[in-house]
Amino acid sequence: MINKVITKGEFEKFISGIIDANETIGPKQVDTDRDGKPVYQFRQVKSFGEMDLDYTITYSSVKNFFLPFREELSRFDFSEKDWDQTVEYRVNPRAIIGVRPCDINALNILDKVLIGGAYPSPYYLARRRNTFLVGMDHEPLEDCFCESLGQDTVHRGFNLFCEDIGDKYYLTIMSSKAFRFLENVKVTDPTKEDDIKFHERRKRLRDMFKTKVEMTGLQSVMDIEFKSPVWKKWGDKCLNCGSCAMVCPTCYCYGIEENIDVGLKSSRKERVQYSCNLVDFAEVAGGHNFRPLKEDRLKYRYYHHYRGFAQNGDEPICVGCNRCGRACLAGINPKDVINELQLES
Amino acid sequence: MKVNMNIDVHHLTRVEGHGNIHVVVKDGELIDAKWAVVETPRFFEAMLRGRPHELAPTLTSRICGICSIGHTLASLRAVERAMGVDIPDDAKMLRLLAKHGETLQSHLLHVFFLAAPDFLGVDSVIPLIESHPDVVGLAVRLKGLANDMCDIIAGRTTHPVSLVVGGVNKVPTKKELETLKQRIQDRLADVATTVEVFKTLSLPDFVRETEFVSLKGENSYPWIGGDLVSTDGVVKPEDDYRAMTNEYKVDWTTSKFAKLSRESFAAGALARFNNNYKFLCDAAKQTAEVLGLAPVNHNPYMNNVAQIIECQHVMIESIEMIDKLLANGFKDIRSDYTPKAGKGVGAVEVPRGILYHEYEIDDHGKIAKANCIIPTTQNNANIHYDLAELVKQQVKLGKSDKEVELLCEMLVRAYDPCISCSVH
Amino acid sequence: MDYKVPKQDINTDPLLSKSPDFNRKSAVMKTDKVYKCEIINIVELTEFEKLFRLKIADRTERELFDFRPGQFAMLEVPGFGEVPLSITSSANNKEYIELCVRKAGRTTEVLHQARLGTKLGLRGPFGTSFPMEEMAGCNILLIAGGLGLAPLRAPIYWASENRNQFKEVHVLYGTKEPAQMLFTYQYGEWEKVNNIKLHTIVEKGDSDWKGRTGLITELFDEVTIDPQNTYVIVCGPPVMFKFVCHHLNGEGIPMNRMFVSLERRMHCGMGKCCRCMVGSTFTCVDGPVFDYWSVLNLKEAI
Amino acid sequence: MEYLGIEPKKARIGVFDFTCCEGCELQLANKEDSLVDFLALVEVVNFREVSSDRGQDYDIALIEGSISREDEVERLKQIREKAKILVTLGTCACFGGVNSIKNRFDIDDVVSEVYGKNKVETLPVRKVSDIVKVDLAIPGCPVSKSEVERIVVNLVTGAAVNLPKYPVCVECKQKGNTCVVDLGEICLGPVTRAGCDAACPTGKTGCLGCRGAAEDANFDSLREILREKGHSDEAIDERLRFYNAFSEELKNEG
Ligand SMILES: Cc1cc2nc3c(=O)[nH]c(=O)nc-3n(C[C@H](O)[C@H](O)[C@H](O)COP(=O)(O)OP(=O)(O)OC[C@H]3O[C@@H](n4cnc5c(N)ncnc54)[C@H](O)[C@@H]3O)c2cc1C
Ligand code: SF4
Ligand code: SF4
Ligand code: SF4
Repeated sequence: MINKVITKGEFEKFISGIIDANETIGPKQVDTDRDGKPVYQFRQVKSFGEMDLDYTITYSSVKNFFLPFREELSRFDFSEKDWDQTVEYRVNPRAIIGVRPCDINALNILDKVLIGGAYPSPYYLARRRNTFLVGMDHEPLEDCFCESLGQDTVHRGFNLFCEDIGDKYYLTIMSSKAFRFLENVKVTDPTKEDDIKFHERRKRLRDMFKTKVEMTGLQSVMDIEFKSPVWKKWGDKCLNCGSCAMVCPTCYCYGIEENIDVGLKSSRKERVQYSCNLVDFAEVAGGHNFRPLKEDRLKYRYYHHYRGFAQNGDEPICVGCNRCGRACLAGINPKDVINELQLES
Repeated sequence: MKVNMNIDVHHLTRVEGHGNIHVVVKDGELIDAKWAVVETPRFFEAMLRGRPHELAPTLTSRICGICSIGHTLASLRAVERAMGVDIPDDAKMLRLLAKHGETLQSHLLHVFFLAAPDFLGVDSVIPLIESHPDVVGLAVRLKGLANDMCDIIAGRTTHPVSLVVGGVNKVPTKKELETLKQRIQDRLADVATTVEVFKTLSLPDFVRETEFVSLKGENSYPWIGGDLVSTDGVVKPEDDYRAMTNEYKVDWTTSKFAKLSRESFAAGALARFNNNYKFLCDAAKQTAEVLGLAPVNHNPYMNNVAQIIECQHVMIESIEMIDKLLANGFKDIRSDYTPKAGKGVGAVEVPRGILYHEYEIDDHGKIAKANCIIPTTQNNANIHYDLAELVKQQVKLGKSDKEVELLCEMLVRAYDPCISCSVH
Repeated sequence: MDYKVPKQDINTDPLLSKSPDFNRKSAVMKTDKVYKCEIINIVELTEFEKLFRLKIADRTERELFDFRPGQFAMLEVPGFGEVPLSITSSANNKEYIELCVRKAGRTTEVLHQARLGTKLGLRGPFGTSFPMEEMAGCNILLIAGGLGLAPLRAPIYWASENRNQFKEVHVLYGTKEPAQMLFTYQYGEWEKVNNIKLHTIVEKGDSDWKGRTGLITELFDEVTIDPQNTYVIVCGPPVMFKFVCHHLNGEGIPMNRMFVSLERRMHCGMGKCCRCMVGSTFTCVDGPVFDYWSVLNLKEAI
Repeated sequence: MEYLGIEPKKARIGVFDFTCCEGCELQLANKEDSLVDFLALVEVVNFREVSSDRGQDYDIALIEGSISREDEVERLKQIREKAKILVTLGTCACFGGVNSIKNRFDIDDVVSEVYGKNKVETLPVRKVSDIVKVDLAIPGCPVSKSEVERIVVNLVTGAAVNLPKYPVCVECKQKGNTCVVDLGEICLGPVTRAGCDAACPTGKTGCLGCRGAAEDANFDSLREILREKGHSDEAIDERLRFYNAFSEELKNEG
């Protein structure tokens, strides 16, 4: 890890250079909401100006550039009495600019799940390794609670991280590639003053958090409160629409679909993003559903998120971005559900 | 030799909806020639009563699967005129673009998939896939473009989703528009090939003088709203559409008939061409010349040719509009309004002729009364009288009943009737 | 532009320390690449179940496919889907593997139409297995309901092939009707050649049925259990093993000597898709074989 | 498919339209890039809209439209007798569709509103399954060509056909849309079966539920949410009843 400082003007030139040479994805205003406030999404950008690096939060997370909603895992080409399988997981290199700490932490969690374990996913790995990630800090929103989960700062899983210290960015360079990219760019070593500004900025951001979620002992609380009436209360409201999982940066559960092409000469096996909230997630042949009730399914998502599953070392996988809470029409959000559970116990 | 004929085409194929042709010739004399629509009526006007005005376009688009964008636009115009809603210019242009997409897609469907098999002597387009792969390929490409055009602008080709009261809901991206423009430009070559193909075909030579009714162009070839005009010199404002159509009921068909200065009149591509030739772009005028069409033409089979000319015209006009839209960068696409009571008419040139919607809206913004007049309804009488004249002429020429039957079918198809529409 | 940033090349950045080598042969099934195999025999066991014998085409791959009783494989029917199936042949057999398939849905229905010589894809083996070595010197009680006999066939082979390592071996097997009994043609061999005691029962007999009728738990009166010296494997519908395990627990068999094989929906077999989660446990990598104590600890397991 | 010993049999298809706009059958000629392959899969033996050829021996009958006249009932029954598989194509055939709005009025009044004193024969609108057994339902107003393609491929190759059980929101989120409920509209996406690729919300218009109810859909919760956002029950019901696609579910609603 090496720290440098770059002026904002110089930074723009640097990023423009990246955009020129690579497919680049950045935060972009795509719409306005009912109150006239901008709605942001990560989209491909062709120039620095198209991005809005001061964005509040993107509606969906950056996850889908690593785990696309629909992704071909392999294809079969049929010949007369036989078939051939092709598995392709190479992707073109690209850059993603302006990713917030919580979102990078979410990628780090996905790394554990999808690259760790006995069966690493080459599809995810290829995308992850070929993405040049430029992170950036920001002022938390009213309902962000990443701080409660310790996910408001990030220490790894990116190439370059920028912290705003006025007219300059305080850079954390995390990879040799980032270092090499910066070779012809005017960057300086941080001065004493820069360091002070850096610490002030961090402190200021930390003090801004308004939403607190009580995480103490949550794992055992979740186990004990498996039959709590809290689940029924929220389950009755839940639409089981999967919106939360689709926008969440860490929800990765999926399904496999196999379809024959219209010409009947080939077929595709695809991974499709799913959600444990959806009605048939745990349904088996013959129609038996292991989670028949809305509350079962809702509970399951919370269980996965806050109790954690073996694959990621039983840690919570939520990063506290509250995208799910914002997307949920029924007003179900982690803060209320968890704080209520904590009260129960 | 005295000719006897008994032609009974029950459910004419390759048209939208259910219609029958019935011809009786006895001893060389025409006894009976009928065009009867037997589609099941659906009572849209009745269903509209009590519906919130914002759902009227969604509901009426289901009158017809082919010209659903046309119905949506006529309905929107009626609602907007009833409540005095002005829509932004960019929205107008986007709506017209969607309209052009539909015109293109409908005309192509008719020319290639429904009418062409007749000219090439086959039952349907399916055998053409093998016998005329290049023609089918071209048709499929052009139709793909038309569909995508509707999808991009209106959200969906059949039953659009982003055309709403006050304007449009969604703007295409710059990139989408740029690609679309490029694709239209590329496909113009296919239109040229189509013209080449049509040059070699000979359309039946049949003339029955009639009156042609369409919207009246002011500065450009007319599509949405404005005065109404006929080749017999009648001009009326949009709101007087009833005086232009004079609907009446006949007892052998579920669809109504219409008339103006004569026993019948025609609407559609040929009518628009006859009334508004001067507003066509130069390239389209040239095509008209190449294909031997000049105003005022009274051969109903030439409707197919007029359709090809219109395809070319709308493609070129679309390119111009996309340029304008790109330059404007569309800021304003939807106006706010407060629902209020009122009455309004919307007249729109859909592929088969003028479509009228008229609504009365109550204080709660609900439809109190509705009336829709569909182009095919306006054309029914003309088809009916054409059939009689056609049979008379062909019997004189000594044609066999098989030949006459085919010519009759082709005649009806030439109007591209949209029958389920006509009994909405 | 003032600055030229080099175009990135593929896979050069050591951003992630761990980089598995997917080109190694042994890692093949860690991606979605399948072993190609051929159907070399089909036995119609019942109206709904068929036994497929599959031979992996490539020799090296065949040798690599090394499984233990209780493990499962993902069988790919190109174009239609992939299904988890317990391997039902002997773990000792390096020539071919056998899978017993019930016609249950989209993929399995198509699979039932397959003929000799059909090429399919195989991934695996996956999951945990029964601790056969640990059972040496003890009695084994294998209890199956319906299709549950399929996963038990591999341990039965194991017990037969190493018969002198074990004391008494009992198979308790129950189905709804006699026509649903699987592998009937092997019963004689099991009893006579391998000295395995087979006890069967059906819920509803027919005119030809001479055996017992009733629920599987009734078969317990036929065996005397030495709780300190017995291992149990149970496979069948959840309701069944709930009763069976409860009963045996009462008999004093330690929970960590009773094993069950769980069935859940599975899409990947690799602990990723989460379809097979029970509580916070993956059926595919932490299971499908669990001891009874673990099952009791899994929320919503039964 | 030969590798499996399955010989894909061309589907002998008859397309029959009843009371409807014929927009669904029009979709069959859509999706230009795969049209030629699609037509190779099927043998169209009866399809009045695009062909003059009228065969009678079809295996699969695609039924479009709802039933609103006595002669239609008879025709439908005859088709059922001939067809091995009867498929309802589109919302009208599956649920009655917009035509069902007619049933809210008095029939005589409806006729006189449109036809004055003339008599026109008509019955209350019914869905196909009210009259004959339906083997497979493909909802949508209009149907989605990709879904039709997938289903036809499945029919031809003998694989089971499944429609998504989850609601439209899943696809809507995947499209990256801004939720139109958040924008102040009524959207039935949360209770409607997915499969349309969220066509309406992607066009920034609320879903009207043309594909019918998603499995175990939470109508009560959606109603509560919409009420809280200031929509009247009347406006919500107007939409829930638009296609008649929730008639069963609404019956059970408390
Ligand atoms: C560890 C394990 C071992 C199994 N062993 C056998 C066996 O030896 N013999 C046998 O006949 N069956 C076995 N099954 C069940 C078998 O996998 C299902 O019957 C089969 O997946 C049904 O697939 P389908 O495509 O025909 O049905 P569909 O319902 O159309 O399947 C759709 C999808 O659901 C999944 N699925 C459906 N039902 C089940 C189920 N009950 N369990 C898990 N996934 C399901 C499939 O993976 C498939 O992708 C086993 C299941 C598991 C988990
Ligand atoms: S707050 Fe919600 S969306 Fe964000 S990581 Fe946690 S569960 Fe996912
Ligand atoms: S717009 Fe409709 S379908 Fe989309 S997320 Fe919102 S409620 Fe769901
Ligand atoms: S969004 Fe709703 S109304 Fe629109 S097509 Fe889909 S299901 Fe039908």
